[in-house]
Amino acid sequence: MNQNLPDEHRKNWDVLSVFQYLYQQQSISMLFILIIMWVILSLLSPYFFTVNNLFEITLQSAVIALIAAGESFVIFSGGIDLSVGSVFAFSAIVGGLALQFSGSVIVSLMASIGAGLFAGFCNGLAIIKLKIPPFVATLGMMGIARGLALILCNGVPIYGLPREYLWIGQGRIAGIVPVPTIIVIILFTIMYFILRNTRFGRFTYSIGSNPEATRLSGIKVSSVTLGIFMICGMFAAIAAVIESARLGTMQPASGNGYELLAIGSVFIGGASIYGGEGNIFASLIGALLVTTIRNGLNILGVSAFYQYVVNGLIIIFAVAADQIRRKH
Amino acid sequence: MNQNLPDEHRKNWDVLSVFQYLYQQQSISMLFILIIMWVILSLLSPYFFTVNNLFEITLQSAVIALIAAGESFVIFSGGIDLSVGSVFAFSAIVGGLALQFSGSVIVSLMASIGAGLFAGFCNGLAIIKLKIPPFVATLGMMGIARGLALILCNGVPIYGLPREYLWIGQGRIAGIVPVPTIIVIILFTIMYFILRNTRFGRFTYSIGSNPEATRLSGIKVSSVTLGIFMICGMFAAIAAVIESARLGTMQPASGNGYELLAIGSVFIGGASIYGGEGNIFASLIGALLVTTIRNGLNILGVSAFYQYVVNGLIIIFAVAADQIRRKH
Amino acid sequence: QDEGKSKTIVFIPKSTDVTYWLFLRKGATDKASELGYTVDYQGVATEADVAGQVNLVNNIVATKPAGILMAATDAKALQPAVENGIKAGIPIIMVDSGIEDKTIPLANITTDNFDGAYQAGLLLAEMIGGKGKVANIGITAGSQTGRERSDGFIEAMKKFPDIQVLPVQWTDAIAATAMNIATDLLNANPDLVGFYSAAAPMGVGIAQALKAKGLDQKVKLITFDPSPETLPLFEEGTINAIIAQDPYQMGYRGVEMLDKVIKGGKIEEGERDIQIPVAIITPENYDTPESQKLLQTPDKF
Amino acid sequence: MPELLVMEGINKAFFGVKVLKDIQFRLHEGEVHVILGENGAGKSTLIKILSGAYTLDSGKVFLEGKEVDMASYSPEVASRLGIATIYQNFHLVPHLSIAENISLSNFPVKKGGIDWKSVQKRARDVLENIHFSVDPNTLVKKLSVSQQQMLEIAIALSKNAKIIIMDEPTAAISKKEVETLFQLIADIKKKKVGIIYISHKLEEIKVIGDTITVLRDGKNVGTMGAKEAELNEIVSLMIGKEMKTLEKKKQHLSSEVMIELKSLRRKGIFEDISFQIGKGEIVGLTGLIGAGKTELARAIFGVDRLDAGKCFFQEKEINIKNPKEAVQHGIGYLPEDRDVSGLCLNMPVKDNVTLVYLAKLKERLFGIPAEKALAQKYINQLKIKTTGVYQQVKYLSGGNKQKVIFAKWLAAHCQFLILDEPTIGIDVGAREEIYNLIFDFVESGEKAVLFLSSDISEILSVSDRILVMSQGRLIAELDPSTTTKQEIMARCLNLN
Ligand SMILES: Nc1ncnc2c1ncn2[C@@H]1O[C@H](COP(=O)(O)OP(=O)(O)OP(=O)(O)O)[C@@H](O)[C@H]1O
Ligand SMILES: Nc1ncnc2c1ncn2[C@@H]1O[C@H](COP(=O)(O)OP(=O)(O)OP(=O)(O)O)[C@@H](O)[C@H]1O
Ligand SMILES: [Mg+2]
Ligand SMILES: [Mg+2]
Repeated sequence: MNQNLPDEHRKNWDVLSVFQYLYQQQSISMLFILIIMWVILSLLSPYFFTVNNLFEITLQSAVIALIAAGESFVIFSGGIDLSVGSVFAFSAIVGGLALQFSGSVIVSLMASIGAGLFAGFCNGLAIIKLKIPPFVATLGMMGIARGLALILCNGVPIYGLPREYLWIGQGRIAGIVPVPTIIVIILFTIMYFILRNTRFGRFTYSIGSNPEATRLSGIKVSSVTLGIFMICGMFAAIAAVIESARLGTMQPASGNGYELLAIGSVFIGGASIYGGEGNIFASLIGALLVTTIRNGLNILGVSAFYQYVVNGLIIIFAVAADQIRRKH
Repeated sequence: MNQNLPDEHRKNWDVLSVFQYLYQQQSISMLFILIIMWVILSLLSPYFFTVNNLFEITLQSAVIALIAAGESFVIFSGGIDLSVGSVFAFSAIVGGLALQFSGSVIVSLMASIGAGLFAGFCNGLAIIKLKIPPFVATLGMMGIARGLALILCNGVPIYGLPREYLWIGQGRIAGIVPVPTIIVIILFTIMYFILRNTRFGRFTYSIGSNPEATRLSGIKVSSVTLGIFMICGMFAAIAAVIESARLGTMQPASGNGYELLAIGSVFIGGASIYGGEGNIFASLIGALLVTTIRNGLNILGVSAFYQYVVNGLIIIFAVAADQIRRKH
Repeated sequence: QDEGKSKTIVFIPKSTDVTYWLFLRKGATDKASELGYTVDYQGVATEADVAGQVNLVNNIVATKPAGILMAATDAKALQPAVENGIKAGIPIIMVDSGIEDKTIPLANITTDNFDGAYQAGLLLAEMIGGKGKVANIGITAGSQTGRERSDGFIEAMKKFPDIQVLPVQWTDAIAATAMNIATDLLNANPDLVGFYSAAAPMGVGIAQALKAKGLDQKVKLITFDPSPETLPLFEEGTINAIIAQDPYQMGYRGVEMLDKVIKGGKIEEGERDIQIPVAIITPENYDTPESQKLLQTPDKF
Repeated sequence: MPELLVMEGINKAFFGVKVLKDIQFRLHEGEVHVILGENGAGKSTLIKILSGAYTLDSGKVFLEGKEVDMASYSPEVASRLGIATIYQNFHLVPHLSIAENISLSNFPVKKGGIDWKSVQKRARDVLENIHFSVDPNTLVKKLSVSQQQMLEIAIALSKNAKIIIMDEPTAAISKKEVETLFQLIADIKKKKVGIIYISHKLEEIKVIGDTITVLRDGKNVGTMGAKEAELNEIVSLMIGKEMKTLEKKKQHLSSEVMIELKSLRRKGIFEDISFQIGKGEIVGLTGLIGAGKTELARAIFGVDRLDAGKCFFQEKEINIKNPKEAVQHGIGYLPEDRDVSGLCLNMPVKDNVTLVYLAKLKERLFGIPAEKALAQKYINQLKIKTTGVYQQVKYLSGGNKQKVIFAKWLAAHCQFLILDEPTIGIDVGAREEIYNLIFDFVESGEKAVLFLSSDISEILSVSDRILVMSQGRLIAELDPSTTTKQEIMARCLNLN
């Protein structure tokens, strides 16, 4: 339970307490479930547990994981952001156009991230200034950002990305570890640190847990909220860069439905819809879980229609298994 | 404030208090916004404000409105149901198969509604027995029901519905009022009554407001929750019947994305994500609003990409306008 | 040595939400069972999910199937994935829609969406006498098929200065959405004389809208793709023409060629790129055996 | 003494209803200025304006002679100006630890992030300061109401404020903690800190108050020195009329047993609890913070599981597994944490009052008029200050919220009521009325009450029999006619 908190047991590092501590950590428990799933899949198919395929899973989950990282901030603070899928497409296209105009990868990256931050800023503004519930504000932005993405590129995908751009999505460090995987690890570590060890991070949880008490404690809830939504938009943009680089194209129709996958990952990771709790690594594991299920079902050759069913069942039972642990 | 409530001022029916009462009612305030939108659209296009087109709006909104009716119960009780779009397709297909096997419209309708109830029952069971958050449980069901719909009909739409079935979607009472419109009016009135005047309705709100206090007041929260999700599934099924009858075919891919439209309608109608409040007629008006925007933009000939943007902006500003009223 | 080898051919459609692909799958399974293979059907939910399809192809390649038959959601984005598959020694044949570099896959058995849409445009123009207002109902904004099928239509219409094409409306291939949009367009444009639908579900939706308004015999409707539920609408005259590709044939021949490669043979240069032309089904040729072959739903998919 | 604070002509209305009317208020250095008034008089509203929680409609505020710009005023500004507040309904963050709550408004940072060592150290110091022994890493949501009250006090005292506002700081804590608090107040007065103190416990005022201001219906009806003021006078100022003192009605104690508990046990919480309550009897149960009173009540009512023990209700053995069964048997439980487990805050007063009644109702449908009349009856009887049956409970004052829960259980027609701190935050006048309602409830000799309270004088005046709990065990049974406050206190502390 108590996952978002600094280590309580730092003093007595005996084996039992370490184990107990791990057991209590949301992220570890979902990791268990993930590992169990991996073991089962390895038994079922010889193609599953290969270095290549495991890296493939981290690669395939990178995009959803990054969106889920931003979404985690929003959800931990008690909100929700439905616009990430559209903001994803919007920032991809903005980056693509910037690339075409400037020819510079750096400019393109900055344009993408700027677009993501801007969309997040608008979400935040609608929420704090117009006092619209996050669900509605981001539902509106979902339409707006999608429309802008399509308008900007006239519905036509952008092609012809330079080699350096492609490297972000297709490169491998030491010839084996995919660059997106590295990006995910670095960004999640930083975000974990921010959530745990900075005021901004603690306020994120605090707003989720009790916004009124937070306000009465003299904290500017509205600025923090603005920051949270901007982070969320930024991560959608980073994810968009990675996907564009993987595909070699920026697609205005992309990202459709990613909001559900990302939000799902965060909740599968065990965050509460009421906010105030959650571990960002658990969201990462949620994303890995979702991807593993997909990957595993593909590899087992489960046919498309049945995949929907099995996918749904596994999500339900994975989370149910986690609930059993929580009861203790 | 206080929108889900019957008249406070029944005794003094003077004009001012009636006006004040109306002003306080969530549903009335959104109705204002809806009417303003109609006036603007009538000024912009001669084709908008015709009897035909207004009935067309009620007809087009019927499906989303009915799903929103069921979703309202879930949201008022503090939950969310993402599976309605898939359950929609699932119950359409089940009904279609029943029709093919039995040749009886009645059997088909019962099969559809049974399928919806069953899906809702499974959702409820996962939530109360496995203790999974509604978001995750219904996310799982979203996949399961979609898969079952596809499996059952092997991905092939069902067609060749008898005339009586088609009447449900295409018939007109007195040659002018569409049957689905009548169904919407009747069912919303019944549901309004249930929410206001039955124990089940009251407990729906109180669970949404404070499940712990409700439990400590001697109410079986789990049975009520089960009932709520079954109602939600049932409405998805009713909506599916109407859409099938309108189109003359049952499509396994239908209903995709309806969950967002329906949930959006409920929130646009002013329900709170924390549950406990909301007026089911406000959800109806939310659905009408969403449909009106679409219809209006189509009639004005706004091109597709811009429709996304304008649609998003109108949703945000409609809800912002409503927030201003609430402040008083 | 053949013992350990997979006898599975994987067929990857553009999406699993459209009936069209089931015709293709049927062609593939029919030939496959003749030859002793099984066909796995795996796809993403919507055509817009390009990244999902890339992931899917990578996952399938990892399982080393006997061969892959696939339709690319995006000609450029899928290219690296297909290339990897070929490099890994998996025979891949593109059906329906190929990738940019046609030399990478072993063969391409495709149809030209743009051309089909172009033909549809010409026919619709002829039906309405070369003048009037027509509506263009598309699949998904930003998807490749969606673009090609809409652009081809618009291109054809450019030849007719007296025809006004309303801005394209996207439906995500949902019949109900198409029905609502068609009704709205008819209300706002009483002078509308023709509809072009870029896929079967929209054809059904538009047809219902026309019937509800009693315009089914007046306003012309041409739809892409046959689907079982469109046939009654065609027979009663609500749908005036169907643009039919030959998905069954694509699947059938795809497996045939894969088998040849698997068994160590080679595909002749002349067979590498097969363009299957679209057939235009009108009341005149509806009853011909050729048309019926394209239209009829196989008894069992 | 120099003036610290002057508030002039303060007005505030909610939804058009005037709650504060032209209030004048002054506070001097080293002064404890007590604000008194009935439930809903506007006390909390006044101090919330000062703390920045609410914005005022009109009026001026001067701090140390300088006018404060109220247009840009906020909780943040207030804390910068040196105003710390103990809120009546707390402002704690449930999912954060005690330590983090203590440091929330000014986390110590060092290079690279929050300095957790100083967070821990500060927490230990602050808790130490008020003799509150609890692990600073505990999550606040796990604390009982009284523990939360202690934490709220600890946080306010830790801020080195110039003005400390205390809105009913002693409502939920027992005598031992109250004494600690008073000691601390005496200490900080010496540092020229001004204290605004709101309470319904009049006996406290004589002990620590310097000045008294009485509010009635949002108006300041008098400010006077605390030492010279007469209690009776104050009370009549508060309620606008003379107050009758409590007369305990003669009860019909019957020989029948209402409920009998045998060796109840919940591991680690309470042990070997056995007692019985006769029909017509009011049994008081008292003890210090964490003695286990609440836990016992919850277990009897079926909220928490019992590990062992038997329960006989009206002579029949019953095995209650959940609150629904308890309610069906005719048992009611008024919980101590009203916002968390007592009220549906965003529902109307009416719906809250009739909730249990409806739960017991056999018919599926109900008529709104009957329901409304029922709610109205209890609103009148308990003098709940509300704009109508349809007002949402979240807009009521603290004491009135408490009355709503009370009404809910009265309306439910239970045979046996467990009341857990039922008079928290209730004004003197209303408190007497509630005692009378309790007496009326048992008067027929058919019903019974288990009355949990940490307020010893209340326990003494209400109960027919007093049970004392300490560390999860029943350690004494006393007769109120022969015992004294001192004796009860000594028993609570387990001194014998
Ligand atoms: N946020 C609010 N919205 C509407 N009305 C409110 C609000 N806060 C307080 N009120 C109303 O203002 C009046 C004064 O409330 P306040 O909380 O100041 O009373 P109080 O003197 O502190 O009472 P108590 O002793 O019960 O705590 C009450 O009638 C209450 O219903
Ligand atoms: N023996 C114990 N061991 C661990 N925790 C305990 C023990 N006794 C009580 N607690 C905890 O202390 C808190 C207070 O217990 P409870 O609420 O029953 O006390 P109480 O007598 O009602 O006192 P108050 O309500 O004044 O705090 C609870 O959160 C409970 O979990
Ligand atoms: Mg108060
Ligand atoms: Mg207690």
